Amino acid sequence: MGTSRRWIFAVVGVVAVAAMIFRPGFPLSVSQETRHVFDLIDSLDSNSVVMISFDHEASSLPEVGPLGTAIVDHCFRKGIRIVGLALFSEGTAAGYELINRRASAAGKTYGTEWIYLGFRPQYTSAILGMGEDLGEVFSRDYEGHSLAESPLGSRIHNYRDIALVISVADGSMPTYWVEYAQARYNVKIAAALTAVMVTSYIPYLESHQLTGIVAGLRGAAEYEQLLSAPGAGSRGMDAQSAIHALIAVLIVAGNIQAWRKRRSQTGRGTNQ
Amino acid sequence: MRDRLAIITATLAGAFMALQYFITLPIANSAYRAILSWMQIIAAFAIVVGVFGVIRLHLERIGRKRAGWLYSVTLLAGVLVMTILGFAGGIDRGTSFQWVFDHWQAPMQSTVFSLLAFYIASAAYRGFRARSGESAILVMAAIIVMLGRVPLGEWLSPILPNVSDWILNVPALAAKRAILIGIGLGMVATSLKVIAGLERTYLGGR
Amino acid sequence: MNLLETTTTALLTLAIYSFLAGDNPFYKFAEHLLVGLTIGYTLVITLKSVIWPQAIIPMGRGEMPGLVPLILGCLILLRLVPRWAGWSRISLALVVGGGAGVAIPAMLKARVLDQMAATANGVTSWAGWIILIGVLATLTYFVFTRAHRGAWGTSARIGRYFMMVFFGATFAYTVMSRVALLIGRLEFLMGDWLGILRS
Amino acid sequence: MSAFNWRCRVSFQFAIASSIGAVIALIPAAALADSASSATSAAGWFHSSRIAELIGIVIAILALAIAALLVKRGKRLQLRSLPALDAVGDALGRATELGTPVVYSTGWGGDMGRPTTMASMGILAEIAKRAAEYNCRLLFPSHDPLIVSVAQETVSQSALAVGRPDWYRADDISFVSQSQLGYAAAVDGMMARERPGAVFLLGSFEGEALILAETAHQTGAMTIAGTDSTIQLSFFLVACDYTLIGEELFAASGIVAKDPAAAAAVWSQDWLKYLVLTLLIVGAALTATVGFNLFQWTAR
Repeated sequence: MGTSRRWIFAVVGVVAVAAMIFRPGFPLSVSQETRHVFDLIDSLDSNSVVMISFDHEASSLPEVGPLGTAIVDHCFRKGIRIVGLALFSEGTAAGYELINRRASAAGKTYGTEWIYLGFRPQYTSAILGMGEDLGEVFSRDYEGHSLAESPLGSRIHNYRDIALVISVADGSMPTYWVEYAQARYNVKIAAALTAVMVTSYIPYLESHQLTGIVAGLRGAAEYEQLLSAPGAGSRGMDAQSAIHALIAVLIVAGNIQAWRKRRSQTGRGTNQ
Repeated sequence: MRDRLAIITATLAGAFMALQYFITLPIANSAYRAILSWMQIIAAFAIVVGVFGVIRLHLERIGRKRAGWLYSVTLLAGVLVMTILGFAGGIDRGTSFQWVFDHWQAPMQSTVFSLLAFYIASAAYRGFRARSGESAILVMAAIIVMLGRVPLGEWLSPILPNVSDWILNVPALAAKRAILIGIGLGMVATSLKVIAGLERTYLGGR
Repeated sequence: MNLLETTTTALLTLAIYSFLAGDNPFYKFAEHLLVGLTIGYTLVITLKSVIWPQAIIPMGRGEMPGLVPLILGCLILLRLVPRWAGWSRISLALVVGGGAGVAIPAMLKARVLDQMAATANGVTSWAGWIILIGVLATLTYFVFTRAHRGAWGTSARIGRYFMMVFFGATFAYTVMSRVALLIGRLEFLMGDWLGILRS
Repeated sequence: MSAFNWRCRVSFQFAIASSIGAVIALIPAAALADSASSATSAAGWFHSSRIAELIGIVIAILALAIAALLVKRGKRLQLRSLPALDAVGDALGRATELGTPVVYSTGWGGDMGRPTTMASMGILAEIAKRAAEYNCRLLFPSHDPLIVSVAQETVSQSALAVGRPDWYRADDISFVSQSQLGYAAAVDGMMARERPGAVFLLGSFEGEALILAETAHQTGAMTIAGTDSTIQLSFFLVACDYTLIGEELFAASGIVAKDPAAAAAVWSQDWLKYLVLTLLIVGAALTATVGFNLFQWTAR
């Protein structure tokens, strides 16, 4: 048992690595949900402001990071300003790094085209507080500048100045955005989720409390396809396809092996 | 006397926390929040007790030069590094505390998590045996959904994604709802036992 | 990130992966380091963001309610003294009882009533009827004081079939997120560290 | 012991009486609040939109109280057997024969405030008794020091109950790390080194579930699992030898305890299930025939 298990581990590793290097590139159809979020951002005026909240734990970054990256790229490409923040402490640094990296790639300047507010605990009061006076919740940004003195920071006072809030999340945080920010201040909320969370949020989408959902590595790959800029999502999708197929093959192989073993045992039984 | 006090505490706290759900008075809400924060503080003090216990255990291993005592040194070094960095340099952006978290702790955590991809493969090989009608259904559902959710499945058959969605949204949802209802009833019964003082394992007896 | 930084991270990553081949000194080192770091991390965060602002500061301001959590916290600290450890039961009782109290209405709503409402109201389509049958059958499986024989047994068996579909589907469904984690680590190892991935 | 029984009875009656009293006091208030302002969700001091939960709680309390009363009067119950529970003895016997310890985890997903953890403690108490009788070492690593405290109380009492107080070792029931994956890494390491004959994974689990289950199997342990986390159930079912599905975990806690109150709780759970079944059928029939929504009070 021990050796066959090690073989399986080795094959999983090799298949994943090979798929990421050689990129078989299975055609991917874009889901309606992803296209909807893409169109939503695409329809915003340049110069409008999108708020991106990183509401996830560090361990979910491989899955939600590519999603965040694709959305940030799209906003910057359209000339949309980004206000970043985090309501989960572990998302704080990751979110800042993510926007910073894409901003320097796109040649965007901090303070005028994007800012990062940082982290606030007690998410309910943070979400509600920003609806009244954003400057009261965050008087200084993540880099320590006063919000009133930054060109972008002085432009945003509450959700009226925000065209769309996107919660990049691996848990229940988008429900809080819906229940407090959307219900009370009527701001549009979209969610960028891990794949396992999707089913929990479909009801919110159907009731139009959530404006859009993109989810998982597949969502990122679809979004990258719409941007015609393949990245981590598309690369991951090939590995994803390959490993899913491998697991299906392993299930079948396991059954064949069990069946052969059973047959040889019953065979022995009749010989005795 | 001490244990009776504990049982009364559990009963009163439980009854109040359950009843405040129905009460709109601001005082009930602030008492609810206060008790929640007390629970959080108790858990925080317990962390101190827990950490103290871990340190004592590993110091003992080092002192007695038990097998693997060098690993205990590593563990204590880890505790010490984070504690010193956190209290001396702060925990905000750009501090060494954050650096160690970003470059050592978080990547190792993600790596442990990603072991799952390997374990899923070995569990799939071993556990999905179609011995009976029941397990055959299990295997079929797994294979269809697994392939239906990636581009490869779409390429194999265009109806696979739809079948996979149907499985998730109809029969799987039915079972999930029933399982949730069962768990909900189990939780309510267990909680009632606690509040009624019938369940007292946490006091070390029944 | 410079090369030295990525290399240490990469080596720690590989040390964890070495567990797949069996327990070994590299894994043991990484495991103990990880456990140590996480303990230190939790300790710092707990002291700085819970105990200090929620227990010590309110007491410093002389607020009476501040005294209660401090006393409850200190009762838990008594676990360090075996003779007085029993007093910690009062704090434990608050957590257990309070948790139970919070759970009763919350679980009744989210896990029982909401699920019932969605099931009964959903019978406006064929799918809704199938879901209703599935829920009823699966619930009969969970009855413990009645033997699974006759019609009841048939119903329970149908319930088990529904559950098998659910388990197979969830397993497959969750594979997606878990594989994404592996891909994330490989992105780091092959992209950031070795630089062999084309974008 | 009789003093303990007395206290138990008094506190039980006190609790039931006070809960029922408080709830009954609420009902007229609820009715008043409801009639005073029919549309608003929160009138007066009562959340009138939450009446369904209130009724549910009253029914659950009554069911538990009546079941407890009937059991006390000598009503015997035939509880369906659970293969996972029947296997506990084999698992402990196997570990004892091999001379290896057993590992017990309540999972990273729960804390002491979660009823699931409480239910797991009930099973732990029984497993600890048998382990003490067999003189089989029991390792209990946990992510939560409060769970450790409760488990220490539970296991030491179990050891005392079977007359083996010397068997209990406090250090074997220990806090590991609060971090989910730090905990998973450490328990993996523990299983790889101690090679337990049996591993019990009973409680609320999240992503660590399959990491622990597969490593346990890899080290040759017999695995008995049970959880209320719907996603992790599928992994346990595939990877473990025996799995308690959702509510079975709560029932198991009642079945192993062999005490009347616990049996009564299982019984009352069944009554509530019959009620749920009836309401579902009636509700669906009303929706399909006259379009009446029986559950309109629960929707908000």
